[in-house]
Amino acid sequence: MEILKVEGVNKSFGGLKALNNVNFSVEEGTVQAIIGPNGAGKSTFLNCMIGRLAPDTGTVMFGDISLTGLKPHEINQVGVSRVFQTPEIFGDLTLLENIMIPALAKRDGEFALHAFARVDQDAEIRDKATHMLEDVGLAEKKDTIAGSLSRGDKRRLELAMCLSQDPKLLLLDEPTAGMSRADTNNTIDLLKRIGDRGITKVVIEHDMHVVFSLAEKVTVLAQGTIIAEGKPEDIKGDPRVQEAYLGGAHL
Amino acid sequence: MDAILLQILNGLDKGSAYALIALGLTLIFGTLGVVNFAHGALFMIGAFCAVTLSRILTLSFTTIDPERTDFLGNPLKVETPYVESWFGPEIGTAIIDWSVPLAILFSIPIMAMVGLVMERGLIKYFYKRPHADQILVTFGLAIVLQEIIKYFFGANPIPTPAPPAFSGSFDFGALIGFDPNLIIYPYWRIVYFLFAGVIIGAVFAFLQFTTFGMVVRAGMADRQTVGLLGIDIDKRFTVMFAIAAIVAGLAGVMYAPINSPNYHMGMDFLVLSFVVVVVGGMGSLPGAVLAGFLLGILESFASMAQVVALLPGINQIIIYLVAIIILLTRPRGLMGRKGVMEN
Amino acid sequence: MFGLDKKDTSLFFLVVVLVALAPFLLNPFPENSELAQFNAGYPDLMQRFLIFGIFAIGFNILFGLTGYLSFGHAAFLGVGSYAGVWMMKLLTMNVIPAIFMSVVFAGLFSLLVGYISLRRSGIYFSILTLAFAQMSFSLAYSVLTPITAGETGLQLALDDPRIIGVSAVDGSIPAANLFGLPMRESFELAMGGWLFTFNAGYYLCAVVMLAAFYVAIRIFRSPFGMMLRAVKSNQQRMNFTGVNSKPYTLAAFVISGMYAGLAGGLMVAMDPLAGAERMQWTASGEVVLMTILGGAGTLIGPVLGAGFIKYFENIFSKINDNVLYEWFSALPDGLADVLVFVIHPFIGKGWHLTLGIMFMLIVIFLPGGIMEGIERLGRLFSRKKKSETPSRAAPAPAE
Amino acid sequence: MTLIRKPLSRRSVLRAGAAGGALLATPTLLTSRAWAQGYLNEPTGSTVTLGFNVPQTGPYADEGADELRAYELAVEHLNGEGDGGMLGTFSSKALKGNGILGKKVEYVTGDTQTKSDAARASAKSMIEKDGAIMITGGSSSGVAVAVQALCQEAGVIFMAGLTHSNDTTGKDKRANGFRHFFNSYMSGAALAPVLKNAYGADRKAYHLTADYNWGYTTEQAVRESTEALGWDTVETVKTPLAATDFSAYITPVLQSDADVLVLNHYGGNMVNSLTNAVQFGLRDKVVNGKNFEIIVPLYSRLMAKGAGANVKGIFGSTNWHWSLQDEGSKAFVRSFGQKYGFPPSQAAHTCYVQALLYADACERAGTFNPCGVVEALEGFEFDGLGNGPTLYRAEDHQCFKDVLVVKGKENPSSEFDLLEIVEVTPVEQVTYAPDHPQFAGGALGSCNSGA
Repeated sequence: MEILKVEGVNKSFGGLKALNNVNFSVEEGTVQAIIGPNGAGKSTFLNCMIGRLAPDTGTVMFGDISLTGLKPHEINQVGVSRVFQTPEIFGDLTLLENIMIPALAKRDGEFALHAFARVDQDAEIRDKATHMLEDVGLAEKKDTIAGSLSRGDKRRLELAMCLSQDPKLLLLDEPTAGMSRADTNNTIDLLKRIGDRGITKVVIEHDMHVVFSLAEKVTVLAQGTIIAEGKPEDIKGDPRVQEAYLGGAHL
Repeated sequence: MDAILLQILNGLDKGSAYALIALGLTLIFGTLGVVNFAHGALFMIGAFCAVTLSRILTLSFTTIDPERTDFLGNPLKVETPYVESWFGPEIGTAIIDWSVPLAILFSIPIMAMVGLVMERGLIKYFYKRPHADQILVTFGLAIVLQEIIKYFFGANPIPTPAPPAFSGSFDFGALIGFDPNLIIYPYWRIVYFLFAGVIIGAVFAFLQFTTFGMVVRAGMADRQTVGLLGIDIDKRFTVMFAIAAIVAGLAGVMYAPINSPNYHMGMDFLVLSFVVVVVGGMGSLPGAVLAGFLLGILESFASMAQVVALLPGINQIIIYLVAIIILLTRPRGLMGRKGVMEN
Repeated sequence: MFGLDKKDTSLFFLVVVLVALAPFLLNPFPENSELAQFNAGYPDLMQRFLIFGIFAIGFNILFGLTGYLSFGHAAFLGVGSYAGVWMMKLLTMNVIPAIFMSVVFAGLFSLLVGYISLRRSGIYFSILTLAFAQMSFSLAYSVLTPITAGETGLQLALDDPRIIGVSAVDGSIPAANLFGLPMRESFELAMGGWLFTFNAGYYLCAVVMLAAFYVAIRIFRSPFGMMLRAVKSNQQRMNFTGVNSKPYTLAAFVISGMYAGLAGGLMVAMDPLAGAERMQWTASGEVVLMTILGGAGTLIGPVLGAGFIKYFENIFSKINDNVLYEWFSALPDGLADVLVFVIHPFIGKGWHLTLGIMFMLIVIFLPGGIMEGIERLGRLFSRKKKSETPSRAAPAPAE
Repeated sequence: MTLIRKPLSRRSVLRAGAAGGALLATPTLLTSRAWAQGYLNEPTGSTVTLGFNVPQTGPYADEGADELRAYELAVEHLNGEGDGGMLGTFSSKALKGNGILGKKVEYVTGDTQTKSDAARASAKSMIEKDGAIMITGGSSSGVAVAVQALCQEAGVIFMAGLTHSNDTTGKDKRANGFRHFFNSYMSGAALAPVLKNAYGADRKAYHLTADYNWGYTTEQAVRESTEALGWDTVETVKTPLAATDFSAYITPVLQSDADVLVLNHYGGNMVNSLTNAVQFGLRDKVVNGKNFEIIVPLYSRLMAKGAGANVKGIFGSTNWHWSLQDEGSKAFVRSFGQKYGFPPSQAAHTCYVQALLYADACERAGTFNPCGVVEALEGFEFDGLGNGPTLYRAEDHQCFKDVLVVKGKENPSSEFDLLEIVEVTPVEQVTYAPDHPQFAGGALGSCNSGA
């Protein structure tokens, strides 16, 4: 079953056509990657999917819900979570709190005036958050202020935040950007492990090592148009892709 | 028609003061990232430069006039300014009369010093601190500066007239092609407006055409990158702070003949100039100037009896009302950039 | 206890004890000693400590938790005051309806202002709130004079209707009371050279303030409070986490507006007059200063900040040269003159100068406000606990 | 240990020194019932404390400083120090220079900040903390009305300082409050005939009015009394309190057919509006064949000083001026001038007089009890305090006396010699009925002694 279906999306900035009639779909339970050279429109595409940008034309359907026109928090509430290129976490809060917030948002919805409950006595949320931290290997740092983490840990924290919401679809924007090789491999392992939970994932990536380690299907975007789509090994040999990358080192 | 034109003139005049203060305020914010609540105090110190110079020029020696008596019946003490005895009464009086224009020269080094001391001694330690801390410390400084002035000059306004040649008014309308006697306007206010234009022009030219200005502008746009280029941006920013202080000071000096300076005049202007800066868009120099004149003119129009009759109290709130409308329709003010001070 | 954890319970009890014993604690000097000048244990000032404490606690719920810096909160205090006085004019001198309506009106007004102002953030939000407050002040001072009595302030009159009370008692306006207990009523306790005053109004303020403080602790420790801190930390992440931050900030805004209204209502319950200056930007600025000075985001800091500023305003402004000469009467004349000359600029009419200097010193040396000073002192005295708490960023989110 | 219920006067007992020890030595439990005749802050020691509540910060700080000087002088004279000032010329001879009722006068000072809240806080601290039996001072009507109401509620006497709005002894009058200063109505009544003589009966007046209570009553008073003599009021415009630049209000005056501008402004507002009006050449203007004139209904010396040369030739009214040549004024100017080196302002004068009048009333009543003092002051007629024969009217606690019409001096001989007296308007001309429409509403109520 297709969990995400994008049809005929166009987006222009002034005279510049960033997305040109993009059609795209994701099967439930799969890991799909979007690759493309710099400026291909990957981030614009992602932003159109999650409501940060409104496409000029076209539809984005999540199951039978149209995502176009929804606000970011509404899109999240229907089950789409997102990991950013630079980790977006709550830098002033502890790791535990960082996870409790998305967990609360999942349970209580977009707004709940629980001004008299004790957050530290909410066993359900606390346990969930603790488990999640254990899953990503940050349990012993649960009372640390998140802003002081290393970049790799921040990324893992952000991933844990998204996972605590049990999303139906997880969008990852260059999850290993700027990471060392060791951290990258850790992250790949982590993402693979999440695969066991059956969460559908869309990964935007630059690093082909990551793409080929994770993805079951790869979509290649160049100059706002999808130029190729298929299994990783097929894409590897596709001359159009190689041309688009102009001798990209990873291929 | 002439009524409208007069109010435009009034607005330009009021706007000149707003624009000059807002210009310095936004310059400091744009370059140093500091919210300076002491900027109004700089304006006030400028005005008191004029007062101080006229006090210096009227330093007097005392002689006893046995013919006349004072209010207690004692022989009257007559004070004669030294300049009058040195240069003769006529030239001496003329020098005293021209104390405000002379104070322009007098104030530049003083304001530069005040600015440098402020930036090096206090503000620079607050670059990395939250805006709330900056507000608190500069507000404290503003109180201290204002109380020091009050200690020496008292709370009462001090008349500081313009030179006789520029006091009184003239037929400005006739000068620009209107019927005679329609638009009578005070000399000094025209002077103030022109002066503000020159200062604003000079600041823009400086930023536009000098390499120094280019670096500062680049720094305003992206401080980190400029820092990475190996340019010592801090030193330049210190100079910019001094320049902002001079601009505020000159605005104050020239304002002294329009309204007698008092120690709290800075606070009176502070809130308004913040509104001006924000309406113009934080960190935008042209925005600050534009908003200054715009709000000045709107304020003048709202003061007209016909307008007040229609909307009672509008003259009290016009600036704030306009600020609300502009901020709701243009999220970052008239010419603001994205991402400046939104968190 | 009371649904608070151990640490909060002890903090709350500490505050209860301090507030209950304030008439003793604030009057440490015997009446006939020269230092009696520094005593603050008289009803009006003690009431003011608590009332502005409530104001600052409420302001801190908005500013300390969400980071939204409102420059117009005095307007809500003013609206609350006007509502309170009108209740006393129209209904009864019992303070309960007055306080209740103060909170209601301030809440409604803050809902309106908050709904509009929260469309923007950062300094644009600050200026919007400032603009609303200044408009309220200007109009209250001038064209709204029929409702607000403008310059002279809204006060009670002998011919007010007071439909469920009485207009006048023996040719006087009846006193504000709580079911018959006048707010002015005081007991005084003389012990040796000391004199302690226990005022009914003060203890009403105390009860209300403790309740307000308790609610604030609960909010700080609630999921709602955590969400507010998250808004301050990263609003973007908040939205992509499925949280609609606008109702959260609006709720915080209205709650803090209601706290301001509560403070305004108590103010008129203690002293039935509402002046327009209460709404001026300087009054809004004052609560900002109280909060930052005490320690934004801390539970008790804003109360300390409020006490600090009110103490200066009421105690330092009353010291005059005469008092100075009395202090130094034991010293030789020449030396006394010199001392008076040196101190003179800082006291009496110079109290603003002292306050300004204190602002600067505190913010320069104690970036976390008075609370940081207390923390440092605490750390100095108990080194053993050092390892326990990793130091948090300057404006620490809680405690 | 002593437990006492209000009304109290513990402070003065403890202040007196030994008493504290005595109380400690004899632990008795006392309640207020023991004080059957008691009233709030009854002085039981050898001293009595007065509260001087004046603006020490804000725009009126200099005026407040002058008031404070006058109070200090009054305390000296009451305690028998110095040259006695107006004690010697005062028609009542009850005061003997030995304090009040034999108790030495002490005082506390506070800062009103010219804000009603701050003024009340300061007054309350004087009453509650320092045991002040009387509060006096202030430099604006907002503060006077607010503090007067507070003193009524608390049960002490309030002797108003500089307050000129009709409301202080009109709709906001209180039994415990007294005003020596004149008011808007009196300014209008005194000015109108002088203006008619100087400028003629056929004039068109344009009013600029400060947009708050005092401005309203002054505009009304001047308008009604000038219109009664034939003037037209062409326009009245309200200006915001916060205004600093009045150009936008002055230019429409230039374009109207008015030939007189009335500036119902005080303090900084007046300094700026007058300065602006002169800048715009209003004084040089000729309208309807007449010279354009400017009028400032309420003058003060500090304002005249702030406006500098702009005040020359401009009419206004004041409560008192140091150049008056009666014995009382001369005595006051002499002792003030010798102590401080310059002549007193009208604010200083009214405050000094109020302090003396209060002390005298206590002496005559034989008690500090506010109700006794109120009785002694109501309907009290006196002379020798600088304004000629004066009546403290019982109906509204307003003093009725001559009013001075003054004019900015053309050739001042010193920085204090800025105004010259044009006419002393006799008291009959400025007297009005207690129920005059400009003073309608409100009631004195009955005196409150805080018991």
